[in-house]
Amino acid sequence: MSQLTDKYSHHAHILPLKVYLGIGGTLIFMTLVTVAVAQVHLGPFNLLVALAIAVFKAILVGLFFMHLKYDNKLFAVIFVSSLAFLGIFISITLFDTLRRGDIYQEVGMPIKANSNMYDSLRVAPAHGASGHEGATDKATESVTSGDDSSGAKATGHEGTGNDSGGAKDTGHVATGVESPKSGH
Amino acid sequence: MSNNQEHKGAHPPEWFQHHFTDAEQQQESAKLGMWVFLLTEILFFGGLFCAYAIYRAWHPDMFINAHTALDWRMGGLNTIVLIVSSITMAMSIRSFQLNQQKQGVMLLVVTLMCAATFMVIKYFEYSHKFHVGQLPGKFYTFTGIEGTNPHIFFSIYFLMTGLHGIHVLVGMGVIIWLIMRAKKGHFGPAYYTPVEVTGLYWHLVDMVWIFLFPLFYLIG
Amino acid sequence: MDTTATFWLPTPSSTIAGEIDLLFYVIFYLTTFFFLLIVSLATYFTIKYRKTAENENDPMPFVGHSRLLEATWIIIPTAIVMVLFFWGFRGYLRLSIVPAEAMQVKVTGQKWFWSFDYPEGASTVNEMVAPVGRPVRLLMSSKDVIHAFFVPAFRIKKDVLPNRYGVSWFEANQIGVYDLFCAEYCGSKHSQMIGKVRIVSEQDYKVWLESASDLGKGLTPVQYGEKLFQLKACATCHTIDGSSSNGPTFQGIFGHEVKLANGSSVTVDENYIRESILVPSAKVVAGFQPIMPTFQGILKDKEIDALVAYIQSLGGK
Amino acid sequence: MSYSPAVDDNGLPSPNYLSSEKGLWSWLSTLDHKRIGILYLIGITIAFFLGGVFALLLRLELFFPGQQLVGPDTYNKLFTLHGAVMVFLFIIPSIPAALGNFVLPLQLGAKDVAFPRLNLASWYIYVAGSLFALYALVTGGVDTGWTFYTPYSTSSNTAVISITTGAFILGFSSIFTGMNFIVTIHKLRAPGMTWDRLPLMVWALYGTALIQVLATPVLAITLALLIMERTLGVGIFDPAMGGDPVLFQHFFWFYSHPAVYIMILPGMGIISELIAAFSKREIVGYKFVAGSSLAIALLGFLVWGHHMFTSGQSELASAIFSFLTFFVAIPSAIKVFNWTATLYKGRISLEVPMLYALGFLFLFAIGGLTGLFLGTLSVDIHLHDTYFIVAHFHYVMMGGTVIALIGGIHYWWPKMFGRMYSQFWGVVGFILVFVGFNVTFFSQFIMGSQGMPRRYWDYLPQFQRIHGISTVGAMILGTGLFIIAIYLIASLRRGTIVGPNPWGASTLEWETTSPPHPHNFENQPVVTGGPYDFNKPRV
Repeated sequence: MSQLTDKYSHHAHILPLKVYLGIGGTLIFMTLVTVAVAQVHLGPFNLLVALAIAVFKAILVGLFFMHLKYDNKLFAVIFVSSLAFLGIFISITLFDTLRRGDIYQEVGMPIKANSNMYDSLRVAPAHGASGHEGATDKATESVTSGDDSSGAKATGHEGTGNDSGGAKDTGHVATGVESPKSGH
Repeated sequence: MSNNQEHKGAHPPEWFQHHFTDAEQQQESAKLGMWVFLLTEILFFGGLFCAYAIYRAWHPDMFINAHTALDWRMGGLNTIVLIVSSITMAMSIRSFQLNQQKQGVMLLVVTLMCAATFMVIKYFEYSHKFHVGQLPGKFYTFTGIEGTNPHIFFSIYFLMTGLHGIHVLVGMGVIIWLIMRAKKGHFGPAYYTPVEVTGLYWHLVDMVWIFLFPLFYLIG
Repeated sequence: MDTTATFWLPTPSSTIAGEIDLLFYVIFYLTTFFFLLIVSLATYFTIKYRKTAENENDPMPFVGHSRLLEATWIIIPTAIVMVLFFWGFRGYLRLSIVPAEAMQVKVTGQKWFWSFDYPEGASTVNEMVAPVGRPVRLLMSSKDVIHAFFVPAFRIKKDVLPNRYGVSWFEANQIGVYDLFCAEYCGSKHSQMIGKVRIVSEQDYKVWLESASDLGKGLTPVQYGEKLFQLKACATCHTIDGSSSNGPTFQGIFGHEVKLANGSSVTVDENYIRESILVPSAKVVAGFQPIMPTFQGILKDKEIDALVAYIQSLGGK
Repeated sequence: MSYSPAVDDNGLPSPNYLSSEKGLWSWLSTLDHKRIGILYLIGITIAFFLGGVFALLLRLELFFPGQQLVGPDTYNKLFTLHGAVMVFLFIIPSIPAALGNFVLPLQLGAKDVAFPRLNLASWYIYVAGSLFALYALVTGGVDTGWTFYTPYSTSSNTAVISITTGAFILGFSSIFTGMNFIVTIHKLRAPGMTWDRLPLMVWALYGTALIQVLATPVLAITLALLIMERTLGVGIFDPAMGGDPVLFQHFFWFYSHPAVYIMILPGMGIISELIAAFSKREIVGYKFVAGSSLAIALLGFLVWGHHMFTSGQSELASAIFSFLTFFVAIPSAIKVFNWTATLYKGRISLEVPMLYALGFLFLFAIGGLTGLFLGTLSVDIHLHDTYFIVAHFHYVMMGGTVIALIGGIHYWWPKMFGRMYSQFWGVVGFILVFVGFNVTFFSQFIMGSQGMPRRYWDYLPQFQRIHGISTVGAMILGTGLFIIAIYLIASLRRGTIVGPNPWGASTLEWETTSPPHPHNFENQPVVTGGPYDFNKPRV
């Protein structure tokens, strides 16, 4: 056993306690910093700063707590490549989701912004304040298009063929099967 | 290396598996295996991070409004609790490397306590949200948040923190198992691989939370 | 129809089909060439270098590597596929960008039929009518699951998504009737979700549009209802001869009481029929699945009245 | 090397892994990678049989328009289960987990995989996942298609949750196999087995394992989200809840496109082994062929959106995906050209496995080249979701992977069991499979480009003749596969006993006895040469 011990002490990088405590202290300090920064309004930079601090903290955890700095470099390659593939996944998907309206605007967004359950749920006082009496009120639908007239279509007895600019209409192309209650 | 052991011959230690040529190969294999597993974990969480990125990009205002329902003090406290548990986990491995078994077990127990604290705080956060109807998906009944489809924010919040919470619970189970083995004196400078790979897992769980905290609690 | 159809592709009948077919055949001959090259080389080598009794124990000859050869079979395919990419991308942009002067038809897919709404007020089910030589912009959405609008003769296809619009277009250059398929799997009657695109002359189109904008003209309510029963695809799921399909038969049900899935029962009267058309899941007849789509926004009041009259005419009390 | 001449009662070398322990429990509790490989082989054979029966029922139903055997709902469930069983239960575990498990440590000169217990666990997880899928089957089936597209899958009232749970569990089996292989290849190579001496099968399995660990977790989270969508209505994929169905397709294909390479890469590995062994030549451009396996594995992650050209994704995304897709053609072309060049000045013996290798070259060439039609944006719009696609991926998956699998089974069969099958029936089986396959699926290219959409229970009369031809082909194919199963099973008892290296092949697994010693090699082999060095002794 003693020979094995020799072999291990040769390979195991035992860090001094100071390193662990120092890194731990830094991590806690950076947590406080990120909370403090979040209280200041920086617009889109809030997200960047918060992410930069998180990345910094993650690097510290990886390098020292997970020993990436001392261990086989292969482990670091594995770790970084997992992030690279995650990056590919998220970024290429965003190339789709953010660019759907490139050619035609009406393709870029859902026809009915809010899901059906908000038809019966009282939502945010700002939109159509009063009159949320029954399921027939569709005021919440008009959040994106701003077309209030669609609310009147809820009863469904009007013709549908006479609006050529279909993108404006929010009332009748909604997912009908899932909202059987509307209109009655 | 292997010659070394062959000279010693006779009885390999109990933890040694016959298909490896030497103990170092066994330890390195276990660590590599754990790293590959962590890679799968990152991509597993990655799907949810992707969903987060897309819905935040689609509904930035709703995310800002909805995040006010979360209490950054609780999230921040949990961040610190988890960081402390990571420190003690790393220190525990060091103790086993230095043949200080008692101290190693103590530090594992502290890690476990921190994890439990984390879950208790999570419990209070969750139960408050359950109470006011800030539930995921179609169970969402809260009415105080403006914007498009706020229930999706809570869906993603519960999915991500829930999945993270499950990982904390699994980690707690493994740490309990480690404590039991360590008490029997299974770990020492020659063999502490299970503690080391559990440590890797635990740090990853910490790392995920390091990102979840600003992404949910500190949207500005 | 088969006069200009080839072994591989149906008759090209839209302005864009020619370009796509050309590219199809370029790829076809290219791939055929490479396929024959590989297969004939492999066959030749296999025969020429077969193991025989004589050469069995000869030492293997050393065959060097040819960097030039290896570079060739990396560079040539790369060059070819880049040409294909740009060519295909150009065609794709043509398929995506609608000419400015296009007329618009609104296409709605739902289980399991297509409906078409014209700006002039005409509205059809499972049959689209369009003039030859005029680009038609299709603004498409679905009421339930994903469908796909596929007209092979025009070489167009686009998924029809719920709660989202999709845009496609074609300009037919031949008068005729073309198959319209749903190409995205959508359930039970996916394979019956087949419509027709009828391409007519500009003159015929005008005449059709006028008559189609007022379908009930000169018909009794019962006749009108019968027409609607076919046009609006009620016949997909309901019969009038007493046999059972996806939905209850209409023969002799008017005025009768029917048992509902929830145990209660209801009399089939005008109100019940109207409600069943607009809110099909409200009172489902026992023994049937609640799969009927709502016709809210598709049928006008007058049309519902006509359907009620038609159902009444099929017998009952 | 010399071997102990000891033989057991059957005349097979002793000790060997088959007879060293006896009884069912010794199999169910085994940690031996070879036995686990056999267990997997049994599992995938059952799955292949089940999926094959579904396929034949589908083809019979399509013999004529209108209803022949089953109604539309049953038909939809049959094609869903055909796809799900074939993909998740059969083809993904087939070559890596069954053959790979068996040969990988042998080819590396290792005693076992790095984590034998994890290996056994992965088989049990496979069985558990299969039971969930079976449960879905007996509780009424699933009708969503194996792709589970939302919102159909969120609104269908069939057993979607059981089958997705099954696929979720099966994913972990696949991940564990991949983890095991990566660690084994990195850490357990025999002395002298450097990276440039790895057999190409090992390179292919390495590429496969990378995809398994990188992509499968995304499938797991996708299926978990789908289950959440059905139970909680979380609103990420379901448009009725404010979600986006196209996003589901991104999630799904981020796994399922690379998964296509999980299926084909190990097949390519087998073909490299077969062509080298039966041409008695080193594979031309070893480094290119090995590197192209990794290139395919990595490029496979960048092209998932070519399944979505008509889906309503942004035009920009379509362009990017189409552009990247074409680059997959290049490593594939490199492999095919290098294999062909290997035949040049070889000494080719047309044994049964080599017939499959040449068959693969023929079929994969068609499968790969027709991919060019589908990568080309404007042409794909017409061909998407038609039988052209069905034919294309069957040429790659069945004509590629399954043909390679059958070839690999014929190649390693004497190594696995120490006995040889009937050569005559082997040739008959190959001819029936090859002819039947081409009749079945080449006709589908034609009806696809003519506009026949896929997943149709009924069709317009103009497609009747060609559907009929396809169905006849399927019957021939089924007969061929049946014959193969019969003579292989018969050979287990009656086959002639062969020595360690019946083919005169050059890789390490042929250096040990057939069937191999329980610990693979009696003495630790030391490698001194490349994998396909037929002129030099290497151990």
